[in-house]
Amino acid sequence: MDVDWELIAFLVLGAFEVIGSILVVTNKRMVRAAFWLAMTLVTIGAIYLLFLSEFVFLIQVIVYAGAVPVLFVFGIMLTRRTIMDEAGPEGGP
Amino acid sequence: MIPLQYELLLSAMLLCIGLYGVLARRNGIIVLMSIEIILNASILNFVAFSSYSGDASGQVFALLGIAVAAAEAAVGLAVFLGIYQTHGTIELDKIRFLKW
Amino acid sequence: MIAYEWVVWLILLFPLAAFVLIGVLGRYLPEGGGHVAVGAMAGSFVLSLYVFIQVLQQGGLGGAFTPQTIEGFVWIPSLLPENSIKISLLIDNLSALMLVLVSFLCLLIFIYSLGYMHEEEGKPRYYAEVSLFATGMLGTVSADNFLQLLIFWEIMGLCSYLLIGFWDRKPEAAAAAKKAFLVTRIGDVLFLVGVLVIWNVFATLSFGEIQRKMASLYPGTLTPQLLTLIPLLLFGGAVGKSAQFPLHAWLPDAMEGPTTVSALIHAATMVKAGVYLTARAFIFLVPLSSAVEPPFTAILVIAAIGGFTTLFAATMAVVNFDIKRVLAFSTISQLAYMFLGLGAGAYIMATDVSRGEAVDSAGYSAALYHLFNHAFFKALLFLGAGSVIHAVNTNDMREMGGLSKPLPVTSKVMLFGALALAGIVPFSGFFSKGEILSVTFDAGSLNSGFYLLWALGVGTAFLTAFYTFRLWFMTFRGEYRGHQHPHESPPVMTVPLMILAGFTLVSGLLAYPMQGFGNLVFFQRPEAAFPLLGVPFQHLLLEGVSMGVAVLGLALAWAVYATKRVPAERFTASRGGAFIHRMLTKRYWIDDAYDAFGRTVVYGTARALDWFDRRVIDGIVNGVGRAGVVVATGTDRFDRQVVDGAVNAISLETVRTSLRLRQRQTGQVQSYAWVVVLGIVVVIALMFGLSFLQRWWSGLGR
Amino acid sequence: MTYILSLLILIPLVGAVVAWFVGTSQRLAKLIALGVSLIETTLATLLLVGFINPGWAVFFGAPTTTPPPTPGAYVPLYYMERYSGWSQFGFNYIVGVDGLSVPLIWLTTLLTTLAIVFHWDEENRPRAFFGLFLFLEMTLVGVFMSLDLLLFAVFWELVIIPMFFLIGIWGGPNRRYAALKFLIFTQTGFVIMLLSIFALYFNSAGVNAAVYGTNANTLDMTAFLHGALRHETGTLATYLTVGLQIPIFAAFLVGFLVKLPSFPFHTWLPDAHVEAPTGGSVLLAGVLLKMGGYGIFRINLGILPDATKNLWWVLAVLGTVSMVYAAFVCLAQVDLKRLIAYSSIGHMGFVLLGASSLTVIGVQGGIFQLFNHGIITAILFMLAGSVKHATGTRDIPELQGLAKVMPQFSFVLAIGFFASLGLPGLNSFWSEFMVFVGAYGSPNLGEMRRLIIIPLISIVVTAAYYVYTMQRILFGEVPEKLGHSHDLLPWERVSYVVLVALVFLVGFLPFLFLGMINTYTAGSFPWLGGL
Repeated sequence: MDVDWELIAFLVLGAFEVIGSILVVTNKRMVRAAFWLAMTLVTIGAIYLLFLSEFVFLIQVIVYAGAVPVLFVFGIMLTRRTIMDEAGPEGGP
Repeated sequence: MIPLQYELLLSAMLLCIGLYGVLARRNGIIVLMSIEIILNASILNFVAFSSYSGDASGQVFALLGIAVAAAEAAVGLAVFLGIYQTHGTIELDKIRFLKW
Repeated sequence: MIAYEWVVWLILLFPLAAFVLIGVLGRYLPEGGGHVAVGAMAGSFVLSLYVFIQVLQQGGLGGAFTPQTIEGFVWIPSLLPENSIKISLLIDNLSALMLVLVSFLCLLIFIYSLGYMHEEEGKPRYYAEVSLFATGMLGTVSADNFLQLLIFWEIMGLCSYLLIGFWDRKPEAAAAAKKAFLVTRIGDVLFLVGVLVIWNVFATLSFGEIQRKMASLYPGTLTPQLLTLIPLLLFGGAVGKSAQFPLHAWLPDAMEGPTTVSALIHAATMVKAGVYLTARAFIFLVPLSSAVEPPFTAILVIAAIGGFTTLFAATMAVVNFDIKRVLAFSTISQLAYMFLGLGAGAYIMATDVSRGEAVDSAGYSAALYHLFNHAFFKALLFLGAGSVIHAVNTNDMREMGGLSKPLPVTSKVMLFGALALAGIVPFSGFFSKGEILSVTFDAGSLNSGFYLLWALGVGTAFLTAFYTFRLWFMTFRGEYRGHQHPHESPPVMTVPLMILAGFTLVSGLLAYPMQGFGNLVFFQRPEAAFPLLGVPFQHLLLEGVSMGVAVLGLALAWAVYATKRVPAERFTASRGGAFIHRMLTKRYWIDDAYDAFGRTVVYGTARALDWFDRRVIDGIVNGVGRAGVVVATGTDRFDRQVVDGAVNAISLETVRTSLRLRQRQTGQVQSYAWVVVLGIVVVIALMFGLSFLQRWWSGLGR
Repeated sequence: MTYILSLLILIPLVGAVVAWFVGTSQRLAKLIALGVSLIETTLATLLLVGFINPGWAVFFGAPTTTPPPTPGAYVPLYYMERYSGWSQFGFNYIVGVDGLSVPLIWLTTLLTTLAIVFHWDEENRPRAFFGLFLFLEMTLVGVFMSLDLLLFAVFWELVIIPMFFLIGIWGGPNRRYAALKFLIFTQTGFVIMLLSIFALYFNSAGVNAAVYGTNANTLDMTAFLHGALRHETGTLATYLTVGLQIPIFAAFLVGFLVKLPSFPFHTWLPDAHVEAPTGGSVLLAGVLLKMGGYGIFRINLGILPDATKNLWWVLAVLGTVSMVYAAFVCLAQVDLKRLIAYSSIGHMGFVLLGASSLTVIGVQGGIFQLFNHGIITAILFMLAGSVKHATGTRDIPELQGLAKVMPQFSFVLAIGFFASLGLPGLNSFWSEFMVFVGAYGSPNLGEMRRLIIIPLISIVVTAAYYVYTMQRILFGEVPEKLGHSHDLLPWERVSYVVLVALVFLVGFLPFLFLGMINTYTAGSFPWLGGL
């Protein structure tokens, strides 16, 4: 039996992806959410690599994985007095 | 070769997760993050179809989408910063500008 | 050829310059610029004499002076140069003679005016206007074409109008001026039509050109009807200007102007322009080519109007008591003689031409001879009357009488004039009047209608002598009936009178040294108007008859007014006599009829049209406007209630609905996002559902 | 100085703005207005002189005989500026003058100056008053210059605006009614005329192609003028068909007849004149009416010759009726100004009659009548203003014996009246004479030419009402209340001197103006008949 490594890699990465994004939207702590977001973005970049689109992967890593989460962190930092606290009115974590 | 159905399934799942974030979370920044996820779902589609059809224009669109997403994130954050400075909060249920 | 032909222009320009100078600076000139006017006129006279002598020298007696045109500038340009209308002067025998005559009379009368007008206000105006008048008259007689003639003719009409109305405070003067202008204007319009017709037929207006083109255009472009029509239209102008029936009514009223004006314009010069024009119209009446049938109808009309008017006007002169009006009626009558002579002469000449015989221009010469003589003696009579009026301050002969003692010079010169007018040998009127009558009698052998006209002429000769001496006896004989202290006029007035009196004696005899007046006016062949000498016995007899009736008339006047042996009341007492007297005093009611016509028909039409304009046309306009307002009100109501109502209802309902919908608007982004998502779901569901349905349907169809 | 034409349009416009904004006092406003209008008149005079004799042309060079774009076609003396081809739909800025428009342009500038001088003592809102005069001048000059249909229409429409305000603000007691009537009449005429402009536009491609080689719709009047000219001389086979020309002709004619005005459309004129201030009347009668005549010659005869050959009788009948009708109505008038207004209607009838004759001399006479009537009627309306100013009334029955009290006034009045009734030796005689010659010699009439006697009636009646009026106004004893009426004011005298001098000048030397008119007529209408 010929093992389809590509498929396996895709399934693994897809799982990471789904779990990571669920964590993003459900996490009470925003900074963590931002980190999980960075993770999902890198993961999805890897999936692009599977689809033989290395240039898009590069851009994805540079723009998304690098810049956007940093941007979000700055956003969080500027809208919270304390960065690590989760002080949302949603009632804590 | 990864079957297209798998890829579409993944994309749909990401879309739904993002949609949940947009609709359910009240924190504006989280909403923005969810939007990023939705965008990534669609970009994934572009890339996948490009790969299957052997046409490079899907990748071009993907690049465009990335650029727009980045810009959109920046603008969105700026808007929330502005709102925060005027209203002291970015909780979406407290922001009622749209109510006339 | 005239040496120094620019001199001819100066004849016109002198009085024109005087007009401008007096018009602008008259107030600052001594005697209101009278001396300037006299000086200018003297210059014109000298130059006219110069031209006349040259014409005589070159033409010689009985020889031909080639008519010469002195070119001026173009008035109406045209792409074809020969169709342009130019101002240019024509010098031939007739115009040269007229220039001398006019400038001489103007000169004398201007000099006389210095005395007569001395105490008047508005002298600058007077002298400016008479100078302009002199320009007009000189221009008229020297015009080279009909249009130019018409222009100067109308300038004269304007001056006549202004001078009749010289005493602007007198309402009668204003009315008379208006009447004169309008009545002559009717004639002028006919003249204008004549000019239009000539232009369209001949493509030129110059006398010489017309004569040259005549034969080639007949009977194609120039139909016989047109050939009859053209001289009649021109004669229409002459009728107006020379106050012939039926346009005679203005001349007696024109006596409201100063007496000098009456003498100059309404006796000696302007009214003669009609005769002059008719003489110029001889190029149509007597075409000088046997190929052209002469317009005998037109000739007969001219002669008939002349013959009729002569008696018609003379009868009215008999009953008038205004010294100037008597003379005015007499002027009309004498002018009519001239037309009669022209008509009869033209008839004879035209017959000669159509028969191919030598042309006998006796009638033409005689008429112009009478014009020449009449200018002198009528000017003399008017100026004499002016002298009388100056002395007694009234026009009414009933307030005069016995004036020969205080006014010795005036009475003598008036006697000269009266004798000339009555036609007593050897005074000038005798020669020319007798000539006209004998020509008329001659024409009778060609058309028996002329015998009747001759009879009218003879009757007029009788009446002329009668009313002339009635005037003289009533004025200078008997007892003074007025209340003034009459005294003789100053020399500045009497000297011109004496000069004129000399001319009344001489001008008739002038024909002898010239071997006939025809040599002077020279139409085509020099047929002498050669009084009394070398003429057939029949002519002597005819002239004897005309003088005989004149003597009879004189005798009757002497009997009635000088000795009062036959009182006039005997005539007016009878019923028929009273009616005739009344009819004559009322001038055959013609003036009344004209007034009534003007008041009712013309002014009535004007009022009616004015009413029409205000009520009907403007009414329609305003009605349309009002209808517009009504429609506007209606649409306004419709707009407010129906259209606006609908609009308002819609908007009200919208507001109500939106108020309800507003509650659904939470203002929260996420609730909107929910709607968006739901919408997407619905769209997707529809798409899938529809495609499913379609597949299902096609599956069914298969 | 090839921009002379645009300059002539621009100067009064600038002057109007300056007078309006800078004229802080009455004195300043009128000085500015006078200065600007004097400059304008000087320029127009220089232009005119070049037309009278090309050798006398200074500054602008002699007028050319053939405009640049069309070789072959003979178009008389011409100045032209054209900026075309920049519009998608065929609108061009083309201004040009020739023997038809130059006299009218000169008349416009002259009368504007004199009207400003005449109103030297205007106290009521002088800034707006003098500004409007200059604005009016600009629009009038524009109308006479435009050689593009749309430009023509724009200026035509603009003319109404200042006139409306001049009547409506500075007018007499019934001014609102008069202004409104004026506006509605002319506006209606304009709208009907506009239909024709559209019709011409949508049928212009063929003409444009034939003349200028551009197969596109155009509003360029010169294309039509040349097209018509070449069509009539036989070098251009296809032009607007007769069936098309006739409705266009008719609609244009309505617009022009209202402006002229001719018989059934005339009732706005007396009201407008009676209410308008003197200067307004002067320009209204002196120049505005001429727009109608100008349009008839420029467009109806120039662009639509075939229709003119078919419909000449309309012009003839309306002209004749106007002349006779207006003459009679004048006889019944009491208000001096109303009388003069009606006399204008009659005199414009001559223009129609001349145009209808379709002879060179008749058309020339009609054009010349436009110019002459402009001068004379200006005098007459000024006189009406003077007499109102001096005695406080214009009613003829209340005036009497003015010859004694106001000798200068009486002198001018006599000259004006005699000129107006066509006394030979004064200017109007020439044009009337030429019109009659043309009408009588018209090849259309044939045997009917004897009908010429009908318009000739109007000459006698015209003489009658003028002489009758003079008898009533000038003669007689002076009534008590008129005893202290002052004679002409100094600035009024200036206006009269200029105009009276012009009456005599044109009367004695008509060829000064007839030369260019003749060149224009013979060159533009070679198809006319007659001598």
